[in-house]
Amino acid sequence: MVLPVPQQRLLDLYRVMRRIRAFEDAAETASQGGVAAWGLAENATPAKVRGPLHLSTGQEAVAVGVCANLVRKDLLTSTHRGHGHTLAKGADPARMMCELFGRATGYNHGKGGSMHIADFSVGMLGANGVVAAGIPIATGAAHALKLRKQPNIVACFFGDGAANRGPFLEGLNWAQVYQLPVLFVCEDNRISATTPTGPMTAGKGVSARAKALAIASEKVDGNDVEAVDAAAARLAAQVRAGGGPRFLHAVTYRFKGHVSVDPGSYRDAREVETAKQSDPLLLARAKLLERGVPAAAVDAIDGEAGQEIAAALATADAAPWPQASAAYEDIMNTVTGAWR
Amino acid sequence: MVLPVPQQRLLDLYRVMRRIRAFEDAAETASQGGVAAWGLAENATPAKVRGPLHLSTGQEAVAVGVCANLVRKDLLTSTHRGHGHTLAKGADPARMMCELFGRATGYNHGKGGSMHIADFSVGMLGANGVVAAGIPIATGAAHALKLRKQPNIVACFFGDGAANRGPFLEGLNWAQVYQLPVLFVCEDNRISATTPTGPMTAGKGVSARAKALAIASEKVDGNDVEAVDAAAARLAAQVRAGGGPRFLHAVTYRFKGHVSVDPGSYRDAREVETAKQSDPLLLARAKLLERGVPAAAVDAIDGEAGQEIAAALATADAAPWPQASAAYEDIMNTVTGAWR
Amino acid sequence: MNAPERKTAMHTQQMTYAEAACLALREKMRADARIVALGEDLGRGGVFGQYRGLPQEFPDRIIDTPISEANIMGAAVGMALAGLKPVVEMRVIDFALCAMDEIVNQAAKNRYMFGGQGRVPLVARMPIGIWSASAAQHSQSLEAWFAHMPGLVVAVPGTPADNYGLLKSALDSGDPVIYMEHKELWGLTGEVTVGSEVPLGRANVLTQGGDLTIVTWSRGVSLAVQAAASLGKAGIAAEVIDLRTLWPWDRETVFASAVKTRKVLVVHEAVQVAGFGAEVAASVAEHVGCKVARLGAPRIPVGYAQVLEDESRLSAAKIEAAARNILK
Amino acid sequence: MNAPERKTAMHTQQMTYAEAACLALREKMRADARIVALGEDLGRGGVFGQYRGLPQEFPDRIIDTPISEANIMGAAVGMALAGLKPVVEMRVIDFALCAMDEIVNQAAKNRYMFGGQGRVPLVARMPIGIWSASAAQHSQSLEAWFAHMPGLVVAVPGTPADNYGLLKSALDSGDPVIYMEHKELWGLTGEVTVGSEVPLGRANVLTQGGDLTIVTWSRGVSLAVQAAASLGKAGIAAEVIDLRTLWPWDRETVFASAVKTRKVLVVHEAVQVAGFGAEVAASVAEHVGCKVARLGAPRIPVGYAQVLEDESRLSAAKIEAAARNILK
Ligand SMILES: Cc1ncc(C[n+]2csc(CCOP(=O)(O)OP(=O)(O)O)c2C)c(N)n1
Ligand SMILES: Cc1ncc(C[n+]2csc(CCOP(=O)(O)OP(=O)(O)O)c2C)c(N)n1
Ligand SMILES: [Mg+2]
Ligand SMILES: [Mg+2]
Repeated sequence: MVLPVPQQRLLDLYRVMRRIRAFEDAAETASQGGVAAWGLAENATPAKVRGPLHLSTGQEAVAVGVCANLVRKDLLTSTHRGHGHTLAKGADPARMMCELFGRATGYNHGKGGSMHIADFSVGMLGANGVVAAGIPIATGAAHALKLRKQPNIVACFFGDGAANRGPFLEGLNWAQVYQLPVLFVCEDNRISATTPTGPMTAGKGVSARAKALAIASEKVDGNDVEAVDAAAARLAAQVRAGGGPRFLHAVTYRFKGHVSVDPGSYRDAREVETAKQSDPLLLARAKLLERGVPAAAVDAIDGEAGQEIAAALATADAAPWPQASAAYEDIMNTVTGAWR
Repeated sequence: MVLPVPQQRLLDLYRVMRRIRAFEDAAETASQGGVAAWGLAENATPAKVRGPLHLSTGQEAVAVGVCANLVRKDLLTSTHRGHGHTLAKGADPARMMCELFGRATGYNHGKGGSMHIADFSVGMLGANGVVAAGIPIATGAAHALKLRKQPNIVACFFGDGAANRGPFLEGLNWAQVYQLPVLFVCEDNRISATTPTGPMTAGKGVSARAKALAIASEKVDGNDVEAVDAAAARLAAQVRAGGGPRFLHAVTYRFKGHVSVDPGSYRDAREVETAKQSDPLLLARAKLLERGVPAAAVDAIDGEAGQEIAAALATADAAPWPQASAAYEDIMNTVTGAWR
Repeated sequence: MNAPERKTAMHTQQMTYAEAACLALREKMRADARIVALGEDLGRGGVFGQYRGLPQEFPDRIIDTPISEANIMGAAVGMALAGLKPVVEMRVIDFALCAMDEIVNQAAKNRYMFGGQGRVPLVARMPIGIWSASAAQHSQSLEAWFAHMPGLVVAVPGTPADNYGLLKSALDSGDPVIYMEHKELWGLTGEVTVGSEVPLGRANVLTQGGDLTIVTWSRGVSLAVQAAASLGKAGIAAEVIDLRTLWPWDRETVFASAVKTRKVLVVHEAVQVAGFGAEVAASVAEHVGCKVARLGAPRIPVGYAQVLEDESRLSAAKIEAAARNILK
Repeated sequence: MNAPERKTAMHTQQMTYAEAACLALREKMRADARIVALGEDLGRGGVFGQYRGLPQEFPDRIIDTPISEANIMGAAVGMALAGLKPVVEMRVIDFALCAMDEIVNQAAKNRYMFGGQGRVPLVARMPIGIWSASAAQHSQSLEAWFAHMPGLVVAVPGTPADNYGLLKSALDSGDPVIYMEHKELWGLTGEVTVGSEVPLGRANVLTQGGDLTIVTWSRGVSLAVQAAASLGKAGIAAEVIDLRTLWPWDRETVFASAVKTRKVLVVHEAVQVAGFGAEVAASVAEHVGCKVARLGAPRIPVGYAQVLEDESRLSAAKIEAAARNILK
């Protein structure tokens, strides 16, 4: 069955979104009951994923639509909610799952976990536990690319809440001043942990702020992966052509709580239900079917994603723990204990 | 000689500007040769004003025009370049000079010097050695005024260079979110130490940034004290009426180097000469004469300012030094030495 | 503006470390209308429940803020100067690193630098410590930094009773207090004497003993008591001292114990190198001249996997081993 | 992209502490095109002249920046991850407080937290110390903070030769280096061996002596040598050790001297409480068990007036008095 090109692209985008969803769902399950976070008492039987887990469930279209316009040598900085970005940039779900399980074979050898998931080999420079901290790092990486005359760009993801932190201003100003190759992407899920972002944000939101710095921006439906893809394609091309930074404002929704152990009870249940009707996976699937792609073909992708993630879980489960001595590696002079 | 009211106001404004100019000139002279700053070697014969001295010479109209619209219980936060703000808010030049001379009778008992000049009794909450650091403090003070239902406002001065620091965004956002009574005043002298601010600043400058946060702003000729006065009157009234923050962008010029020992040789001498033709004192004087105020009346003000500052110098010169033991006052538990 | 003060009769009650903080703050807020609390997500009672119930009782004085640590802390300085007593919530100390200019250059120095013209009576809460699998950016303990900084008071409660009593004293201090609750103690239950206060600068001697002194604070407290119990079974009598505040710190109590036991072990969760244990050990060595030893974390970031995290964690067994070592 | 390496023959030359830094950076920048420097006002050679001539020679690699300390430091992390070796100028350490998240949570932890996937070879220059009449916000010395922080190297040169040699080693370290020049040393002249390097972690024994050991660094070095000379006239032989780097620090050299003299005085300009002197004194007490004493500043902000500032300043006389005290 030969599909016309556009459907092939949407299928590809759908495939990555589905992989992310399956990964997040599996990680969430593996984290149940064991996280001593969010005011809960420490559990006697630790879950397989012990640490705080910020799920991007419902926001897959932003990561996927943007990263579809990046090449391997392009760079990316992420947030605390970084699984989607990492997978979309091309990381291996099994090595990611190993990291979440705290295994020696994880990307960070068990040193980072979910909040610091990274795959430098595909240019994914790391999730970050500090809101907005990726912004200056992204501008610096872009500055290096420009100084080194490399043809690549940096995608810098952050949330709506991050736009109220100082580094947002400092980083955007910097990128525009030096005309750096960075695509800023605001994943606007309209909430910051338990606080609606709107009332905490002055003015007409993030795009207005970018505009005040003369950074051209586009606003898109962040649940429509094709819309994100198209906008990212336009903006990334401008950035790549040396036009300086661009800004993408993608409006989306967080289906889950702030972390996996957060039931999110501060939100109206109906609001969540309504939002789920715009699930980016449902939207993409509907489009595919509407355009004549057989349901079986889409189902096959779902099945493959499920298998892939099941395999990742099995790999992670069987993977070795780090040695205690590894705690003294990746840092100067501590391996011998001499400088303890 | 009875003058029509507008000239009386301009005369009053002129008087304060002249006081500031005389103060700055005297402080500058008293600082010659003794500051071990700016790469110069430490001098064996310390000057009377030893520390770094940031002069606002040429920028007097901004401080005076704004503070003419404040009452004593209104609050003010300043910058490293704070003499003008302090005098305009009503501080005593003699106690200020004592502080610059490091005497026990200075406002800070010799603990702060020029960079931390303050007179809390007139609501002047301090010059600050950290660029943009006054902005969060001003928003907090305004927040307190609002929560305590006090009828006062806060004036928050900062330079053009400060608008690239994170606290600028955080503070302005905060003030607008909580609709706080603060008047932000950007003293735009178009330079940050030795670096022209323009090329370091993305977009259409500070007003655009305020606008992006939905804070109404006005731009004025910061050398025209009547223009500043009029704009500040409008904006301060709106702030006082509970309309939330407002923003005043006043364009001016720094006649001197960044600090008193800086010859400012990185600037084109002609640029400085040209700028001096818009000296706010010359402009105000010309207006006064044009409107029929006799030159003698203006000269008299100049003479009075000179005498006042000469007296301040004499007071400072005769004032006692702090005791060494004062180093352990104004801080907990150190006075006894018990916690050394 | 002050609400009528409600006198609380003294009685004891079981509660958690988090509940103790809530109660202390509630009492103080009822008594003093100048107290406000500000920080992210406070409107839902704080991410550790340490403000639970307060948003309902004081809707205008528990303030939700934008994610703006620098401005949260800077605004608190301005609020304090304009007559309020702000409680500043930094969520975890790691985020307070986004507000260091405001803490160090502004809050700490204000009173001194301006010659006593103003005071900054704020309480900055910045939960510290390792917290199950939270890795390098959510597990730090930086109490030594603030002890080093003139102008700051530093409190490190290790029990519900102290979290109750010290928070109240912190709100009375008149100077900025760095108030460090430990993230793994929120659920710890203990007896609290309602109506009491714990003064700043006074240590608590938890066990008496003549063989060695163990000085600790925060998360170290219950572990040191455990270690002392185990040593006791082997006939070794350890005197466990909980400093409770690191500035001012109770040198008299520590020195008196050191004179008695001639062996002082300082235990803390923070990195050992240049930790506050160095200050205690150096002071004891200078002023008493007896044997000293320290137990702190190795100079590595906290890792995510359990086995890595454990390298940075304190435990009763590690304390016991260090105690036996100094007794050799 | 590398320029052809120019071999410099070893020879000695008199120069200032600032010139020594310029020369070191120039040599390194000629040899390695990945080195860039960024900070405010660098285009005019730096506010202390410590980049003089470099903007002319490397117009594209000496980068003027907006006043954005957080982004300067954060960008340097990104630059390092993307293949450059940035030298970050913070102007004075007090402003580095605006970039603490970037230094501590990002630069210091990156290599470890990401399991060695990346390295952050940046050199963060943050001049420290009291500087005539610059008061509380421009006079701090916070070396102890960074020594406490896993992942950071800390260098504190006290002479032109060391500023030359250590800056070169810092640029080779591969990990983030907190490089602390002292603001009152810029004009200090001394002999520099051009072409040499000073390894990280190696102390310099400046005077030999059997009566007591004085351990110091940065501004303390020349004052301690002065004090030792004065003590020498009174027949007291002091061994003065300049640590030069605080992480790693040369414990072997200090311990060996302590074993010999049995009396160790640690001297630094920073506040004494929880200063790095506590680490040295505590380590000596633990490992050698001899007499220790510290001389640092009282726990007060630095005041503006000379008489107040002097309370926080080191002097040869204060060092001599402390030395005589430990000898009692
Ligand atoms: C500087 C800082 N402050 C606070 C936090 C705690 N925190 C973690 S995520 C979060 C909300 C972030 O909101 P947003 O940027 O919109 O991202 P989202 O979680 O919605 O993806 C907060 C407050 C943090 N990690 N860093
Ligand atoms: C956070 C911080 N960074 C750097 C400095 C050093 N510095 C002092 S004044 C100044 C320039 C400030 O420019 P601007 O805000 O325009 O004020 P102006 O000096 O022109 O009045 C700089 C960079 C500082 N004091 N604080
Ligand atoms: Mg959000
Ligand atoms: Mg300016």
